[in-house]
Amino acid sequence: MSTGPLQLRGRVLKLDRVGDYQHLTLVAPGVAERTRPGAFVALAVGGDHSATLLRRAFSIYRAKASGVYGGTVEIVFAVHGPGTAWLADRRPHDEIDVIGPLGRPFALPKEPVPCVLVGGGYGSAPLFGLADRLRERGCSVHMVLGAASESRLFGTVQAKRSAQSVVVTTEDGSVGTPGRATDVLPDLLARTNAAVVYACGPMGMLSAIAALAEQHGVWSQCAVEEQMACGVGVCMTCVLPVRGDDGVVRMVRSCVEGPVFRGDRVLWADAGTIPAGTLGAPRVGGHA
Amino acid sequence: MSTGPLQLRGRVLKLDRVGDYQHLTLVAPGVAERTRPGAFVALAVGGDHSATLLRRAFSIYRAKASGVYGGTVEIVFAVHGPGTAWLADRRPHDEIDVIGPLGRPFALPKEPVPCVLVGGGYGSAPLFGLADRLRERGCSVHMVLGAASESRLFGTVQAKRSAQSVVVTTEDGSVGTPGRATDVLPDLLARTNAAVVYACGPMGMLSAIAALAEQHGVWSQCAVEEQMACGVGVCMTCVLPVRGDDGVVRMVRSCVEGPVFRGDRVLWADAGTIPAGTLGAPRVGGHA
Amino acid sequence: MTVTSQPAAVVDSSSDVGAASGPVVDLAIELAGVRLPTPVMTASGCAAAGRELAPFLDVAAIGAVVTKSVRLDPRSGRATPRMVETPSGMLNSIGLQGPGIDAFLATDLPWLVSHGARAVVSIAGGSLGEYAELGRRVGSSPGVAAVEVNISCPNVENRGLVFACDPFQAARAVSAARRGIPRDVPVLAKLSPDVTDLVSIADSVMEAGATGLTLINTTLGLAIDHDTMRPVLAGTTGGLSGPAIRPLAVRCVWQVHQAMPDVPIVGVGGVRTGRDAFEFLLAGATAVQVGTVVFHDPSAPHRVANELQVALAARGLRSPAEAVGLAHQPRPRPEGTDD
Amino acid sequence: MTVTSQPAAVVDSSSDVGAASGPVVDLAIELAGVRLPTPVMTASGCAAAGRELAPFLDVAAIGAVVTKSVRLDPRSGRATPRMVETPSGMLNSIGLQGPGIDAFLATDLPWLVSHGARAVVSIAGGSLGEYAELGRRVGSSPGVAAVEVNISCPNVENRGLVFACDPFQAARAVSAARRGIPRDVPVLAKLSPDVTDLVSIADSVMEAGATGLTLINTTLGLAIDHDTMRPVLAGTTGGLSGPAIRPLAVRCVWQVHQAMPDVPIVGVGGVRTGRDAFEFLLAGATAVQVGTVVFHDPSAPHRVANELQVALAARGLRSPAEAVGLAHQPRPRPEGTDD
Ligand SMILES: Cc1cc2nc3c(=O)[nH]c(=O)nc-3n(C[C@H](O)[C@H](O)[C@H](O)COP(=O)(O)OP(=O)(O)OC[C@H]3O[C@@H](n4cnc5c(N)ncnc54)[C@H](O)[C@@H]3O)c2cc1C
Ligand SMILES: Cc1cc2nc3c(=O)[nH]c(=O)nc-3n(C[C@H](O)[C@H](O)[C@H](O)COP(=O)(O)OP(=O)(O)OC[C@H]3O[C@@H](n4cnc5c(N)ncnc54)[C@H](O)[C@@H]3O)c2cc1C
Ligand SMILES: Cc1cc2nc3c(=O)[nH]c(=O)nc-3n(C[C@H](O)[C@H](O)[C@H](O)COP(=O)(O)O)c2cc1C
Ligand SMILES: Cc1cc2nc3c(=O)[nH]c(=O)nc-3n(C[C@H](O)[C@H](O)[C@H](O)COP(=O)(O)O)c2cc1C
Ligand code: FES
Ligand code: FES
Repeated sequence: MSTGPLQLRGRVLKLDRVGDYQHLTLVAPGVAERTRPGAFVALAVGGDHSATLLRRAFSIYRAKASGVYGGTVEIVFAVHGPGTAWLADRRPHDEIDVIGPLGRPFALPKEPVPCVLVGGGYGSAPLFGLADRLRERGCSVHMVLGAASESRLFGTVQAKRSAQSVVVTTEDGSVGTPGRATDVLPDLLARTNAAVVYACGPMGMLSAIAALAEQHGVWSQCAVEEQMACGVGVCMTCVLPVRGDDGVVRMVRSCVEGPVFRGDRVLWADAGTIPAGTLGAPRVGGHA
Repeated sequence: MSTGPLQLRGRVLKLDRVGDYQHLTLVAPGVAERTRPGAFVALAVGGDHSATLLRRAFSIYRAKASGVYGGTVEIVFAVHGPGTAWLADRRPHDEIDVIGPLGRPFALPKEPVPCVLVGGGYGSAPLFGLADRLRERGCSVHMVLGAASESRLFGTVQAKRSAQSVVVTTEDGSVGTPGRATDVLPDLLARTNAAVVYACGPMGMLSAIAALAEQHGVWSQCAVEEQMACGVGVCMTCVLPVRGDDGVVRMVRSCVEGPVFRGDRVLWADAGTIPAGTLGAPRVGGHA
Repeated sequence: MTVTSQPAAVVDSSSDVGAASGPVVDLAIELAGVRLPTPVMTASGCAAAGRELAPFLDVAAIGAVVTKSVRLDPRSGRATPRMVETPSGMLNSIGLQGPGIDAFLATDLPWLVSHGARAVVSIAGGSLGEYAELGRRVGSSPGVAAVEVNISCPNVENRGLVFACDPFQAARAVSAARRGIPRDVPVLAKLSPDVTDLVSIADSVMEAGATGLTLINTTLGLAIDHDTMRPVLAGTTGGLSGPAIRPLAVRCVWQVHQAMPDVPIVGVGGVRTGRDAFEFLLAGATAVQVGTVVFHDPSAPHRVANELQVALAARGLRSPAEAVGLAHQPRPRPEGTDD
Repeated sequence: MTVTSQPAAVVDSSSDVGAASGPVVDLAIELAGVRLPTPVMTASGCAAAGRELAPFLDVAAIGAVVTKSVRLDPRSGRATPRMVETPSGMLNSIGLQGPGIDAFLATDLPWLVSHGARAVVSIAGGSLGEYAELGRRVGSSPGVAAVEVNISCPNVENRGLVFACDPFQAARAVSAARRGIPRDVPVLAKLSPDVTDLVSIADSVMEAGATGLTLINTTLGLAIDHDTMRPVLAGTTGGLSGPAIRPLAVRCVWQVHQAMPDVPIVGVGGVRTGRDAFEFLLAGATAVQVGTVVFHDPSAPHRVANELQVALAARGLRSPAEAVGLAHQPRPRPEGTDD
């Protein structure tokens, strides 16, 4: 009943600038109730006569089941192209067609184990809700927030409330430890005795984290960001090579079977290709 | 030097609702100085990634050469399709790409003669500036404003300041004389001893006015509204059969050779066709 | 996944007001002998096998679900990127990723049947043998409302030339598939617009045993990434779809209906609103499919049907059938001529 | 009408920042032996004979002005409506309205020459005799930078079939026109995308004496008015243009450049920004034309060149020529493979 995505006309409640990002709060009754950390929304952009037809996907940062205005969902985004530029130009009361929540959320540990959460740039957005859930289950939570520079970090203050420990890294050293999130990870995994690492950020970061997790014998849960045309599983654009329980590699849709994957199941180095041996791997190609 | 159209990024100063219409004031320095009554502006709609590429044409209602914000131009429009809906959604400070002033304005009489000005719906917009110019030359000005209903009239109050006499007609009789503008025209032409009738409104009205003017031996100046793709004379979409000084009928561009035409020169009944005898009239057609 | 959804996205029926006062419109149609509750279906490759749309519409209530073209064997499809957004459209190069016909018949088809949907099964082959085998397998499966034969595939036996681009090869593919499909199951041949003479292709696939035509598949396009300075798509070229190509699709329907007014046509290409669907009917289509716009609005096949109902009522038409091909009737005289 | 205009409309060069630090880009190119100050020209039928654009750009500073296709005799063109706006594009059916070649040569050409513009004269005939006669007249006129032969016209001697749709007829039209044009004046054959095999047409017009190709003319489309329920255009069908068809145009340039890398190509179809122009160069075009977008922004041929300059500089390219066909080079390995 309270599963499955909704499609509805959301209404802009607030739009604030946070560093290099926009923080958008949408009134979207019903979505919050169904949201679990790691899920995303797909927003239509550009209005009724839009030349940009494809929906844009955004991790859900926060979801509140009720409130003065009815349930809300919040996202954090960077202006990148026409779709995000349009979103950044919305005003309170404007309508946005929302579909959500979508995708498979982060899997939660059954035991109260130590967890490390790593967010790259706006990739930290879905980690705060996750941290809450983990703490509810008695897990200890340690966070790493990494970005190219200070203005590209999101949620450092909030992280201090959400986690037992927080490490911030920036590549330009403008704040925190200079370097990448993955530089500080081995130490942290060892120090916290982590059982699971959760990660959301660019593919390169996820790939490195999945490898480190394996080296340390730690489970990893990685939220990927593949290009998506529909977000709901009907177009087959968002695929990625993933090894199944049966050992077979398949091109799987990251919108419905992800965006969160077990890090050890994704063939990171082969993303963007059809690795040899994949189910139904290429022969002479047909255009469609 | 101060002739020819400008292209510039105008800025919205005000947007107000007036009856069924929107009244838009744009800061567009330089345009006012060049504007003569009957000229129009062509506005780009839909923003940088617009799916609606063609400009929308609007008669210039008022143009002020200077002011606190620099020169302004004003238009009055009805929301009709996506372009006008987008315009109606603008806010102060928004930018709109403007080209103007465009087109041939109303020709003014050399002598101080009585003039009748007829506006259908928003077609009254360009007549107020015209009235001012005519009065400056000592002409007496009489106005007829006609529309389907009261909310589709524009400028009735202002007309009283602009003209010696004003007749208002509505088809549903909601205000003024029930009927059409053309119903009251013969009487008015006779009573005022008019030398010229100026008209702006739908084709049917213009056609009727041109015929009445001829019957009364009065000059007519009609501002037409043909579908325009460019507004600047390069696309050839806005043509209309017009008889030239040499007696030859040509398909002429209403954006550069109009929108104002001598009523007796337009082949009103043949608009939408290529009348036999037109220069280069149809043979087997080539697609282009 | 059976939550009912709120009303959605694009509505464009400004001049359709006053519809309430129009006649009651029954949206049901008959397409090549099959009764459909509405003339609006999904388009192949834009609805997977229907299941993922269940949260957004009732699959039993829309015209039909046209499934993603299925090949004989499982296929991984092409490498990514598989799509690029383009002005009012998109390019795709999916490469017919799918489970193969056996898995499709074992899983996807029964799901559609058990949920009360009319399943139009799209098949695609790389050789005449494959079309024949696919026709046999699908033809012997219960619950198939119609078969759509996607012939926009390279023919491995003919230098990889696309079947749909040659009247002779197109006919052979359709005829191969047709053989195994029972008489009472309609076969729609889906054509490509990328040909000099569409009518000749239409003619030859009808001769080869098609019951009707689906017009059109995507048109071939290409986009280049400004940063990598290489084609965006891993497959280099891709199929262009969406509202951008609607005028092209409407023209194809028009031309074929003009030449063969009795052939049932399913119009597809850029349908976004009920008025777009109406435009296809006027051009000569009996039904329409919604493809790319489903990505924009997954409730579209349902919404478009509702909007079409309003558009028909506003013009005094009582059924979709009454609109079919109307635009081919002589034009009323231009305004302004009064004799 | 010589007022300079303010900067205009669409700019889309977000990722082109930092261009200031790139190399100095000289936009001049050589197209089939003719030197042009920039690779960005107007497109035929979208700039009349250049004069109307003078308030919005300097006709002497843009690549070239391609004039509206001129027929032998004056033509009234088609009845109105002559255009419909479509998603990210438009349909037109102007019917080659124009003054005829004599008036053109007497008035329009001298205006362009005296204003320092490079005049590319587009000619269109309804028969081989007309092409030959047009070639002779234009060929003997001084000041013609190049001739563009528009062969997307119905051939009255061949059941009204469009020249551009048949390799043989296309070649005959080009060869007829070519005969009267001096060797040193390049002849660009402008092709239609509405064919099954564009490369074969390209091949045959090059054989027939064309110096280069203009790709593409509009693609055939149709729109129906929802209210009258009849085709919107008085001419029924029309040519689809604008950004909607850009992926199609880029694909055509790509295919022809791939097959015939030495043939100079002028790319046209949906160019809106400098990045779009860049995309055409990467696909294999030496120059580009801006058509429909001029209606949106009459300063576009000037603006697009400036934006192209920024795009080239940002990628370390020193001239448009360095970009031509780059996208055909092998792709760098996909990210994520590190061996
Ligand atoms: C599951 C998921 C979660 C995401 N969460 C966030 C988030 O929380 N904050 C945020 O800023 N961004 C997020 N993104 C990326 C976001 O979707 C893109 O930045 C956005 O689509 C760009 O749209 P545009 O029109 O601005 O750019 P354009 O580049 O013009 O977009 C063109 C097309 O490419 C697609 N696209 C472009 N960039 C990306 C990308 N990085 N990932 C996927 N598709 C892309 C768009 O959807 C669109 O179809 C997420 C993406 C996915 C798949
Ligand atoms: C010289 C001139 C002066 C005008 N002055 C005014 C004015 O003062 N106030 C006003 O409200 N309207 C005026 N119009 C009409 C105005 O241009 C159209 O209402 C407007 O273009 C509709 O755009 P849309 O996107 O809302 O509608 P759509 O119907 O979606 O427009 C689609 C296309 O058709 C064209 N078009 C549609 N309707 C008209 C029309 N009536 N005339 C010309 N082209 C049209 C549009 O430009 C566009 O290219 C004038 C038109 C012309 C030619
Ligand atoms: C992502 C995608 C995948 C498609 N896959 C198929 C397919 O498998 N078989 C097929 O016949 N058509 C396929 N098509 C074409 C559509 O069915 C349709 O003919 C075309 O997209 C035009 O319609 P539209 O503009 O509504 O999308 C696909 C289109 C898209 C966008
Ligand atoms: C209104 C209009 C008129 C055109 N007239 C001609 C013409 O006379 N001769 C010609 O070769 N092409 C003509 N074209 C086609 C354009 O030159 C160009 O090839 C096509 O529009 C694609 O480019 P675009 O998308 O930039 O407009 C015309 C196009 C439009 C929109
Ligand atoms: S985005 Fe369409 S299937 Fe995943
Ligand atoms: S609107 Fe383009 S020539 Fe008049």
